[in-house]
Amino acid sequence: MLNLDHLNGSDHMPGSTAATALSVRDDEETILLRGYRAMVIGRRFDQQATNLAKQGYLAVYPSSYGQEACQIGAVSALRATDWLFPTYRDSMAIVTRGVDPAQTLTLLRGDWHCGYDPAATRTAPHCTPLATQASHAVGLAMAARLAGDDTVAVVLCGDGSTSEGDFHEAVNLAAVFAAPVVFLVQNNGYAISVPLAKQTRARSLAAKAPGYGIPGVQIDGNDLPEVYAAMTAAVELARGGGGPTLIEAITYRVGPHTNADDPSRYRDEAEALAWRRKDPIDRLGATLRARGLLDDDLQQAIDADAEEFAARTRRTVIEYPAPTAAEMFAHVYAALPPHLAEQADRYGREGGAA
Amino acid sequence: MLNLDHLNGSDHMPGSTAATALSVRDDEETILLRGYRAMVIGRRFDQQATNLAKQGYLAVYPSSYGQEACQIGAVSALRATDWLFPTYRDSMAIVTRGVDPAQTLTLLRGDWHCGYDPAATRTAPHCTPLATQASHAVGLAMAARLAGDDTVAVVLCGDGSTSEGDFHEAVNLAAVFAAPVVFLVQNNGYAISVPLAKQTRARSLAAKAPGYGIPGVQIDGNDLPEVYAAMTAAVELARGGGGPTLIEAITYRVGPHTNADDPSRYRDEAEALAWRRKDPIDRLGATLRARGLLDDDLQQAIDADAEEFAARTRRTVIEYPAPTAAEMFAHVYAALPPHLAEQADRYGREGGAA
Amino acid sequence: MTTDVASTVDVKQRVATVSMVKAINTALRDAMLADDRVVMFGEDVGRLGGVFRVTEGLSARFGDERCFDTPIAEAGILGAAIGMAVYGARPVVEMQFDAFAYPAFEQIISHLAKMRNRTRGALSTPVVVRVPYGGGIGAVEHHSDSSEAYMTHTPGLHIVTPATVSDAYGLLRQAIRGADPVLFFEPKRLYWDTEELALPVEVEPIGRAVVRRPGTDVTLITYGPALPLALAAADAAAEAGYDVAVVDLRSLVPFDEDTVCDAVTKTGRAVVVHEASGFGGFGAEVAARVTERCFNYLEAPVRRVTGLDVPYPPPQLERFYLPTVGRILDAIATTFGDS
Amino acid sequence: MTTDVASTVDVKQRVATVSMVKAINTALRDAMLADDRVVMFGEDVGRLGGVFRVTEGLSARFGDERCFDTPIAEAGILGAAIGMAVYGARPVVEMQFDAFAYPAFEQIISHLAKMRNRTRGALSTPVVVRVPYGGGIGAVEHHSDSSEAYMTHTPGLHIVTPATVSDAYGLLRQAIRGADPVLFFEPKRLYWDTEELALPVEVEPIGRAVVRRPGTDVTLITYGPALPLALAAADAAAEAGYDVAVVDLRSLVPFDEDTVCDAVTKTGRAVVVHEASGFGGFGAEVAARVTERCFNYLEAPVRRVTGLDVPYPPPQLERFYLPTVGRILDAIATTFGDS
Ligand SMILES: Cc1ncc(C[n+]2csc(CCOP(=O)(O)OP(=O)(O)O)c2C)c(N)n1
Ligand SMILES: Cc1ncc(C[n+]2csc(CCOP(=O)(O)OP(=O)(O)O)c2C)c(N)n1
Ligand SMILES: [Mg+2]
Ligand SMILES: [Mg+2]
Repeated sequence: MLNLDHLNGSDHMPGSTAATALSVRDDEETILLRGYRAMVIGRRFDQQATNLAKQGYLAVYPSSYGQEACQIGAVSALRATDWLFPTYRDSMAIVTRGVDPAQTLTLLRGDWHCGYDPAATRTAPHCTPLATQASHAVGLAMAARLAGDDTVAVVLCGDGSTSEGDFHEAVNLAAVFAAPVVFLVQNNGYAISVPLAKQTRARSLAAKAPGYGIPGVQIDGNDLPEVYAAMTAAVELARGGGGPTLIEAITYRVGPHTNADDPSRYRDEAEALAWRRKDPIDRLGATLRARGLLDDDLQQAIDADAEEFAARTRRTVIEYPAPTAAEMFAHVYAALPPHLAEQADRYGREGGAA
Repeated sequence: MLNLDHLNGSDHMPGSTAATALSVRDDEETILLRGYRAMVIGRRFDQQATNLAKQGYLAVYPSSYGQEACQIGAVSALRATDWLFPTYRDSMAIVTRGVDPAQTLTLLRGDWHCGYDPAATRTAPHCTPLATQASHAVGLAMAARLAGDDTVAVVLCGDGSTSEGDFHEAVNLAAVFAAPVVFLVQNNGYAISVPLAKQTRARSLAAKAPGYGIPGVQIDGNDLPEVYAAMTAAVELARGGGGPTLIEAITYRVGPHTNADDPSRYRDEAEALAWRRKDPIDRLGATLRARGLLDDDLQQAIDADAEEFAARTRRTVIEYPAPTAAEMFAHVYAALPPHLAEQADRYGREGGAA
Repeated sequence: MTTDVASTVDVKQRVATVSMVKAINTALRDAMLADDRVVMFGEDVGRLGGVFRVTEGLSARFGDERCFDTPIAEAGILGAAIGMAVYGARPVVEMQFDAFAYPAFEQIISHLAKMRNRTRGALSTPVVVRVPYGGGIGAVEHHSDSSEAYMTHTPGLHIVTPATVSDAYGLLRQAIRGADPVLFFEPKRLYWDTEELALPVEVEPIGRAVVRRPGTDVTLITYGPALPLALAAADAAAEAGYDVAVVDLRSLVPFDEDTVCDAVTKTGRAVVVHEASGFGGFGAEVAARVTERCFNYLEAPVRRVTGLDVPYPPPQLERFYLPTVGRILDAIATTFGDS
Repeated sequence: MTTDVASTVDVKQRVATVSMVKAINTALRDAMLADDRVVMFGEDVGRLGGVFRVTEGLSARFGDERCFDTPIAEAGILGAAIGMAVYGARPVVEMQFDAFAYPAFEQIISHLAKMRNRTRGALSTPVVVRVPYGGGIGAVEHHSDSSEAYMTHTPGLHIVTPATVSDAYGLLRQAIRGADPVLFFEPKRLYWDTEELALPVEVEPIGRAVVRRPGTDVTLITYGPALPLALAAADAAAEAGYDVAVVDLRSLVPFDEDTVCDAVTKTGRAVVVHEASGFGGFGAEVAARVTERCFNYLEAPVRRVTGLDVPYPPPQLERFYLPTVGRILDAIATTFGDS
């Protein structure tokens, strides 16, 4: 067995808070309640980020409003030692893992590319080149297995990303090596302006799974319990050596692609309205109330926590220290090559950002 | 409709000979007999090419010995106006289309990259970067449809090539645009030294088709009538606007990957011997004899034609004129940029090859 | 080929304020009007009109057959364009951002650039690949790369990049008409710059560099997004008493050695300015080539003012990475030994 | 990290005739012995031992977990190596031929090169990508590309290429031990060259160029497959009365400016020799950089002798494409104005 001075070990997620962290060891009620709470907080965070973008505090923000059940359901099934490979769309999932909200938004603030420590948080940087992080997850999971760790890697990607060659190669590699990876495709109906029907002619994206010889499931991505159950099953299958699973979660991008996008150019608002009626938070809220697990007092308490989290997000994003020119040179290489050392001397001195 | 000054038009295949050409309008017996004849001639050609490689007249030769039913079955289903997108493995299919044998082997002779005229023969150059020709076929087929032509494009590739991102992207594009394309995967069990089991975990390669929402079939690639029937159905489906089909033809690479390869390093010769018993030529020969369509006289006549074709191949390959240094510059651009014109002057003058 | 009637079609158009985005959009429209073999496709280029609105209105005007959205598959898009071109079409494809053309690298290098050569001219691939490139627009990582130097090294490709609104129109029309594949690098940061002009405009042919400003003391050799910067530096230098010439390459391949060397032999001093990292950048080829040709006229080595040799930084640090008027002035001074 | 015990492990080995293939194979073996985090994978590298037999015997010795075959998916292979490195492994991957690394371009440029920078050093990707490259072996198209210049432009990568058997061993050991990603370009045409040596050998560190032959009249700056040619040209030039120095770069990034410029300032004349096409090739960076640093010492412009600016030709024409002793001698003469 390999002796990797790898990054995992403890089952404790730094920065993880009871507010958001779920553990597979919890009973069902706790899971539903925590999940509900995390979705409410997550949405509030997402709305705050959208506001910050509109107000110019963020360079851009791709909202996952409406995809809360996917975002929270995905990370809720993970141990602290498991790795998450998110996209630009998945900030809500990242904070739900316990990553500091301002650090989560650093990239989108036009600040350093990745603001959090991926090693400490077992959360890869937001990936923008579509589907390219999928093979990273496969390799990481294989290395973890070689090291004798029971780490599972979860890839988040969108429906459009499944058309990329990188997606195909990564899923096939994971299948052939039975790597402990779960691919969660958040099928939110659109790739920027392009609807799913122009992305694939397949009945479903889950239908790709048999072509790789792995299990594939299509689930209701707006139903937290269903996402959580499917993710937990897939994660534990992978952990047990059963190889990868492809999960297609049907959801909807209620908002624009990013704050810069105008969906009215390519889709009918009625469609979005219809989906608002399938809102994942309202749905779980109703279930919880029906089961007597949620009442107004608890809802108020949760809302208060959400407000506090959103306020912290706003405050810390705005106060976040600006990067300095010196940082451009600090991490290009372990040691600067001569031609770069010269430049660091000349241009690495100038102060930080305006 | 687009007015493309496209390359098709006549239904006559230049250089095509009764020896090899089949037409979809022929009756079944004619088809079987012509197919048998083409397989015998094709194998003899292939053996000649292998000899030429061993004797140093070819730089390298990837034999398709044992894959005759795929090679002949594939092109037999095509009209002269249809396009073929072959790989380095498919020289037998190329000559069966009527392309001159010496021109077919130019690349492998270490002579010019493509020795035949792809426009006149509707046969793309042998493609070596795996699966990269697949998207060319999709685009060509889309352009033909735009031009109002009923051209179909057929992609030949191997089992290993299906792991490439390029394969995935091309099949998905063809599906989404219902492009008139047929993907024939010759699953010959190996990618150089790597067996299919290490290439995919899927039950079959045809199982990938539903993931693209297109028909997929797995066929016996050593049974000419079956290959011909499947190809004809898929080609006519595509021609009729029914979109692409993925065909997996199970066959076996009886010989080495190329004359430079030594299969004993990675597979058991018993395996190859077992497959020789499923020889596509012997099988169809037996059928034809059983049906009284083939007797010793006819066999001798066919063998004589095969000998003659092999002799012509040998003679013309050896006599083939050497390329000249000037050709290096002649077709890089439609017009030479200044820096290259200078070089053409200085280095394009030197004579041909040794 | 259908004759190019666009120039007559739109000749009645009046002078107007035109942005580079609009100029490119108009060039595409006119090209599609002029030649029905021209087909446009890529990610979000259809109904949305592209993330930069460069293809706005084209699918509405010409239909989904001639301007359409594709699945997200850059290698596949490039490969399909190659196949279409082989059949006689004139595909124009958009790579949504510089760094998102990288998945198509193999198709560009091994096929797009080589098909004519491989087939002794029997097949050609007159594909135009539009690549919005460069930084200065406050975008997150992978959205600001200057990727031209990855392409200039490969024989068989034309590498074109406009720096003015009229060139954006004129060079693109020429690129689409041309017989060879063109990587058409569009400087994002200049997308919203405007010119007063009447379209269509005729411009110097691809392969011809243009002296944007004559000068006798030192020659700035530049292209694409760096031209306005070079002109600003030339103005600033004038105040310091230097008469600075500015040459806009317009196409990196073909490279107009004659125009560049004429300018440099006159001034005896030269500075190459581009946004991409300097190490292994196109400025190296310019410096090496000019030095080979003009060595005896050179009073000082050709200097390079470029992006720093680090990954493109986040928006808040862009201004430290990018060439500045100050760095160009320093380089000019250096060629006079003043520093 | 497990300490590197290889040098002791094999110290008893005797001097033997070793080919470059064998040296690389031994370096891989010793690296895997020295550090159990080293993992090898790629196409046909397992049971077959690679199409050039470079990985022969490794899977048998270290097991399928540490040396294994992958599906044919270059981008996926590269991406998996990145993920493994992030977790602490030391992946060494093989791209079967130069041109077949192109599908992995995006992973190399956008991730392998940038992961450390992107994460402020929290993650690093010490991956070694072995790329058999260059021509002269009579291979069909796409099997003879010199692709180094596509990589030298990207900050974050080390670009290393051995020209001798000892360097093949020594530089590869260093590359695998190093903290940064390395593209290790192996000159195919030198694979079967031999040296008398005892492995393991210690060689100068990556980043250090080596003067393979001292000389006072002109400096040939070269690397990888072109070194033997440059040395042959130096011998031939000696007969013509020129005393020619030959510098072997060994690594293009980091680039050893000091060693190169020391040599050039002594000779006042320089010729860069490489197999890749000249236009936009690495020779341009060398010429530009050397000229910037050594201008006042230069008697003549730095010349370049390279592959022609055409797609790599078929085997029968290779010798017209590749640099020759004759072309190097002409260039040397040119630097003396003798032509
Ligand atoms: C390789 C690559 N190509 C293109 C893009 C530009 N792009 C950014 S997001 C996007 C759409 C992605 O759609 P999907 O995968 O469904 O994810 P979603 O945004 O819907 O969450 C595109 C085309 C990119 N980021 N990377
Ligand atoms: C992009 C690319 N990667 C790697 C190679 C090297 N290579 C040549 S043939 C081959 C195996 C292909 O196997 P398969 O697709 O099954 O076709 P077959 O040779 O069995 O007919 C490989 C890996 C290549 N030609 N192109
Ligand atoms: Mg989507
Ligand atoms: Mg095969």
